[in-house]
Amino acid sequence: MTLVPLVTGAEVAYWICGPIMILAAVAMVLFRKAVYSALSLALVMVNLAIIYASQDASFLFVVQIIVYTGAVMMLFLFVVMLVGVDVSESLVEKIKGHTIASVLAGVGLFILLAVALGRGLVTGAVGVEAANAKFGGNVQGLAALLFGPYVLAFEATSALLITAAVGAMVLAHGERLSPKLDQKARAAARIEDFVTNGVHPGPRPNSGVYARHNAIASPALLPDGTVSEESVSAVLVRRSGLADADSLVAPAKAAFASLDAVQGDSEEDR
Amino acid sequence: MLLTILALVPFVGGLVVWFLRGATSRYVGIGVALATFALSVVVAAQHLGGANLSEHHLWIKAFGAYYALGLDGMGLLMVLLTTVLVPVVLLAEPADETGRWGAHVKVALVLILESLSLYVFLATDVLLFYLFFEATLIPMYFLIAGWGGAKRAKAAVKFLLFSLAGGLVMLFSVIGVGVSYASQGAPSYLLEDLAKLNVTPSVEMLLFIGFFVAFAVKAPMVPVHTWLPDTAEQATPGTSTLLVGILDKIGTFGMIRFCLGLFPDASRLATPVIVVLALISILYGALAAIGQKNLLRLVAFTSVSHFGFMVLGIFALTTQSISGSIFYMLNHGFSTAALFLVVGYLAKRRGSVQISDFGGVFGKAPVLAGLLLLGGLASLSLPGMGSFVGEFLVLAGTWSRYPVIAAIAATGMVLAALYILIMYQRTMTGPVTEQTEKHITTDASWLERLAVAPVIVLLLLTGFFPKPVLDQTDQTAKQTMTTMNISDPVPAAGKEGK
Amino acid sequence: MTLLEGLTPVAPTGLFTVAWLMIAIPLLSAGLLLVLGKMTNSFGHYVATLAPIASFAIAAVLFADLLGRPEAQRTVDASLYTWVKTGSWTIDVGFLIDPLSILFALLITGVGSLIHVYSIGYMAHDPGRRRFFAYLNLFIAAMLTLVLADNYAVLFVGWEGVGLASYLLISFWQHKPTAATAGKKAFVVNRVGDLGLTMAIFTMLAMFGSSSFTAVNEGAQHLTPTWATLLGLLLLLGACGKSAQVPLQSWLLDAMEGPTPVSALIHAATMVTAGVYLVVRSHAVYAETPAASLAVAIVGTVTLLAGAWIGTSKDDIKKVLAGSTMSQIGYMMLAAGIGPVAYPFAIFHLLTHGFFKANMFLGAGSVMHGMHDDVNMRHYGALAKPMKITYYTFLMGYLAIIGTPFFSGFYSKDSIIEAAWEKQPVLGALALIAAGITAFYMTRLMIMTFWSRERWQEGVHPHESPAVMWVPLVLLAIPSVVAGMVMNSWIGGWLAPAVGGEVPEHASWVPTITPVGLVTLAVVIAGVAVSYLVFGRKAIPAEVPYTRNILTIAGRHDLYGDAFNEAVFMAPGQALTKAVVAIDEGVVDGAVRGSGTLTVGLGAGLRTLQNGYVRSYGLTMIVGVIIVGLALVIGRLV
Amino acid sequence: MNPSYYVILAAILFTIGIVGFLVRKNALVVFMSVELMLNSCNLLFVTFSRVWGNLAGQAMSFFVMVVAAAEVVVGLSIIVMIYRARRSASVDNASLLKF
Repeated sequence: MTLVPLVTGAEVAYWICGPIMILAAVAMVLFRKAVYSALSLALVMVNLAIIYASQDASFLFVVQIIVYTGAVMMLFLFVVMLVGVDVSESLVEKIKGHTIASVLAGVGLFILLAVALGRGLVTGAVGVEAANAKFGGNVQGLAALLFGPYVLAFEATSALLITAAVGAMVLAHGERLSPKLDQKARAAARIEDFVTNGVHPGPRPNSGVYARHNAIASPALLPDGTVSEESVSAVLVRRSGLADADSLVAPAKAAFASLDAVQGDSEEDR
Repeated sequence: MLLTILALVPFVGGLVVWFLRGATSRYVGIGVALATFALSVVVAAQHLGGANLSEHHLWIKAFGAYYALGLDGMGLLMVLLTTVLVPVVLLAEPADETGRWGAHVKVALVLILESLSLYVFLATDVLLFYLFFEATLIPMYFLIAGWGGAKRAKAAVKFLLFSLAGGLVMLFSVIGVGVSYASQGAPSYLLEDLAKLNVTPSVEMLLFIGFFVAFAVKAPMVPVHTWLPDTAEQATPGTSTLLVGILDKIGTFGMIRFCLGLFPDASRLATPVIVVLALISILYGALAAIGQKNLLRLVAFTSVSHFGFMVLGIFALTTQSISGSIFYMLNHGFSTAALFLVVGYLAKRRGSVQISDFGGVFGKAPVLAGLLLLGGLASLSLPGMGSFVGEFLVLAGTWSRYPVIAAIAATGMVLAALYILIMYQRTMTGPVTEQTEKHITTDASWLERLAVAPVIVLLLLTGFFPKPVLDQTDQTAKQTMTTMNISDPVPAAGKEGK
Repeated sequence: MTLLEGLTPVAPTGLFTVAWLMIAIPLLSAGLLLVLGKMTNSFGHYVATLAPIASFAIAAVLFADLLGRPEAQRTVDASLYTWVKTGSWTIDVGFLIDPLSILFALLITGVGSLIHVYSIGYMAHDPGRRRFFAYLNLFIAAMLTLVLADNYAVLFVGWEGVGLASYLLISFWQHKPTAATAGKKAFVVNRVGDLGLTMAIFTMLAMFGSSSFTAVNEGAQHLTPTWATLLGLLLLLGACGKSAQVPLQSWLLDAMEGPTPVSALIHAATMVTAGVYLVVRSHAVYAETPAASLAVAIVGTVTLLAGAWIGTSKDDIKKVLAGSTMSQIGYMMLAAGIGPVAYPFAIFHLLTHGFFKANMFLGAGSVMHGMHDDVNMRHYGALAKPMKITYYTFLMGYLAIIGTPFFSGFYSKDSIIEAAWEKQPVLGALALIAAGITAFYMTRLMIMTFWSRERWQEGVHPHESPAVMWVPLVLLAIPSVVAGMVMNSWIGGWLAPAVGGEVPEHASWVPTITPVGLVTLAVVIAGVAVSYLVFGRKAIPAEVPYTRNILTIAGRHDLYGDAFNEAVFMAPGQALTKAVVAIDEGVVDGAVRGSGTLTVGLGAGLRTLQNGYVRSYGLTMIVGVIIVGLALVIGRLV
Repeated sequence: MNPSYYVILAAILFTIGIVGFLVRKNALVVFMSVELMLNSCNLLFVTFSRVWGNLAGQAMSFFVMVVAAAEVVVGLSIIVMIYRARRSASVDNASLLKF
């Protein structure tokens, strides 16, 4: 089978895809939201695939799109969804001068790479046509390599993938950090708390029930007539203070008083 | 083979003890230590009978390192010192369950330490020596860190850092020696080969300094002595006994065997400096001992002073002084053991080693007081005690070469009387104090007496009949003098004079 | 030279081969008593008393043997075994039995036996009696080693051994802080002296390659004058320490804290005279060095005056006797310093002094026994009546020490004064004056103790001591009286070969009347008279009277010897000690800790780089990559 | 086409990846930056494969992809786990690895 170039003219591909890749990569770094970053990266990868193709690496072109862009990047997106799409980063830099230093380091590294790689460069390229042709195509050529000299490494990667899959399952599987407390244990803990801290082991008193009020914000009265603060949720107390028990009782008292008065009258009548 | 067996018996015993528990571990440990002692007596008998016990196997070909063991007079004495002190220490110290690890671990560590020390004294290959020289630090570190005072962990680290720093400097020299020798022919680390080493004076001096620094840290010389008081204060008295009695001897042992044996010219050049350093050690250690408030620290400082004497004797470079030094090494092991162990007995009762916490102990425990006095008298080199013969020969030998130095060093004898007797007076004599009445309720038990007895008996025996020991020390001393190509000063006004 | 003839030792025969038993028996007894402990509580003191008696028996037999020998064969060297052999040095444990050492052995074992017997009574109620006897035996063994040794190294073993025994016995009642301190002081001061002796031995080993008396005697004449003088001075330092001579005198007075038998045996009769023995033994060295000899004589004279001076002002009976001991030993040292002529006199006085001073010390012990252990003479008085035997025996000692004609001290002391007068007139004159002072303070002691009126404290009922105590007193009083007469005609000739002296011409029990002798007698009588005039005619105050007399004040303070030591040695020594401890903790260990702190600080600084942010670590890594890459690139470029 | 263009492009992408890795705090974006760097390396492999006419470079590139896939799987599950535990995906929050 003869190789059909998917893109004609590597230069066209380079000059179109190259700038897009750089822009997309920069965008990936700069986007605040992870989703956008992921999509930018996907863009970079697709463009990279095109450049692979332009360099006669048709197998990698396919793999790059299917595996990388298709699988890996989708995994990223899933995780982004899991972790929270709208989680945006804090803009405050905690490490002093870190951004500037990072950028400087990046520039330094770029210069270093440029110099180092530049010195080792050759101007011309042999091209892989001959190599591809040797076994009858790019895929066949790679296959000959993978199942020939690199077969051990290839097998090792299979083990690696299995391990990774198992590892991912194990890691993602949520596990209790502590054993579940049963009723017995809870009761014991409550008594323990009572013994050591003197906390009342039983349930708290209910809220008060008055003639006109039975809301949970109304405090209960203890037998001696004092207010039981326990009976009202601490949150409610903090928000609006303890309701005045006297005012709550007042209507009932007034009613009793009027009843007494009525009864008194009738006794007098008798 | 006998030497290897001797050195390995305690090691194997230590490993076995590691897996035992309770009282059994202690009994087995003491049994192993006694068996080792018996074996060492056999070794001594064979050696004195003229048998050549040395062993020789190639170990690392590329370096020329050998598994080579051998005995000479000094080595034999050090081996015996080790095999005597270990059972004594095991006997004297009760099973200590208050430590970080179980009591059986301590016994095991002591036995392993014994094995490694024996290797140090037996090795006739410099690399092998260095290996065990450093290896002894491991059990010793854990012995210090595991049992004793509250700040023992700190003390253990200090000990380790000092020793490692010294050992590191020595490593440079060990490598240097090997490399220099290899550049002259087939590589070898054998002592007998290295003695033929031929290097420029400046290189020799550097190599010498490397060895000397390590040994000076070991045999605590001022100013690299500060680890010893701290360690002795925190470690248990038994551990201190092993540390000062055996491990520190490696320092002086090494000076004779390696510094003088391998670098005669450099040693000669360095003599004035080292003699003065030794002198400083003697006086400084003694003065510091007088001023101590803690019994264990005091004993440690007396050792600094005594090691000063030993180093002085070694570098005075006369047969008598070197011989005396070796003799002193042996007896110092016994005398410090007596002191440390008795202080340990006291500490066990009183729960403190501050001098001010005692007073009038004699009234409650005369035997304990008597034992402390005996140890003290050995420490101040009373004639009749072995330590006297050592100190006397060191000073007499030094006098024949450097009268002024010897005269100054001799004042250490007066200071020794002061630090021992002041300590004895403050702790043992006077009216029985309230604290003493409360805590010192029992006198020395039979077991305690039994543990110290061999040490005292040996001190007296070597004091009255030192000749058999001196024959051994003389052998090494004469050999050293031959290697150094140096001869004793001739009596100026003897019969030969005119 | 006749000097050396006597010192060619002959091989031991017969009993001489077991001469070492003299030492071994008491040593063994001491060891048994100490090791067996409480088991021997009931009978230990008898065993211990038998030990010196056995040694005395051996010594007596040997002495008799020597007496029967011709002069040239009286020096027997019984070598036991090789003690130290290293390099070219060989030191044997050997015993030299010669006219000098046998006399010492007799004195030590004889007086020692009596004092053991006395102690049975004196220490009867002491809970530590067994220990006391063990120490006494130890002392006897050490002292015999000292005098019988045939070389200086073994002598030194005995020398330090008696120091140890002295230490143990002075601080025997260790529960008394004063006793413990006194013991320690004695040991330390003695050690200073020992320093001299050890250095002398070092010198001998370096110079002669041996420390045996024979080698030293032979080699001494080859010494350069400087070394000879140095050797002489070093030996003198040793002698000063043991014999409590100025400037190392301060321990002796404090040593009276020990039980009285100890004071009698060790601090009067035997150990303190070891210094004299040492000087006399080293006669060959001193023969080479007039300077060192003169130093010995001067030290002796200064001490004899100082001791007498102290004796005049003390109220403690034992301290008066101690001062007197110092003074008498001063006489011996003076004699030893004069030279060969006076060596026999030094030994002669040593022996007589051993008798009468032991007698008086035991007498003082007997008095104390009767006075509830009170030592203050101001609380005594009129004891002649209740304690008759003690009084009469003490009187014999008194008459002997002041030099009453025909008593023992008369012969020995007068000989010394005469010899000094002849050779060193100035020192002789001073010695003569001191004889007067001796008479003065001893008369004062007699007046305050036995005569005058009673000033007893309440509840004290003086009584005579039991027979076990007074029998030794009587046995010691006899030689105090007659020893002089017996030995005067004989000792010079007997000792001459051993000490290198010349046989004196006038040698008879009848004292030769010389001008100096007469003057001495006059001075003594004057001393007694003055003492009587001062103390005898009016009542003795029971309290220490106030005085402006500078001499008395100085005497009461031991001539400020302790103050001097305190100011010159102790205070700077303590300051030095403190400084060393401070330096050790601050500077030396401080430097160590400082380097530790520095490392920790450096680490603390560097660890802020470990801020926990992965990005930061990443940056560090990238920078590292850049650096490595740069290095590679530059490497390629270059 | 001259291979050096591709090399420069790869270097630029790598540098952007580095900077992104260093400055971003969101663990996911950091991870993406790492992927970017891997990709830039792959580009170099492919380029040099063409330069030398040898398919081994492309094979390496393939291996890199496999490893990257494995790494992404494990890495992302770790991120998920951290997010579960801490409710945050910021790398700055996981800053316990310090003194």
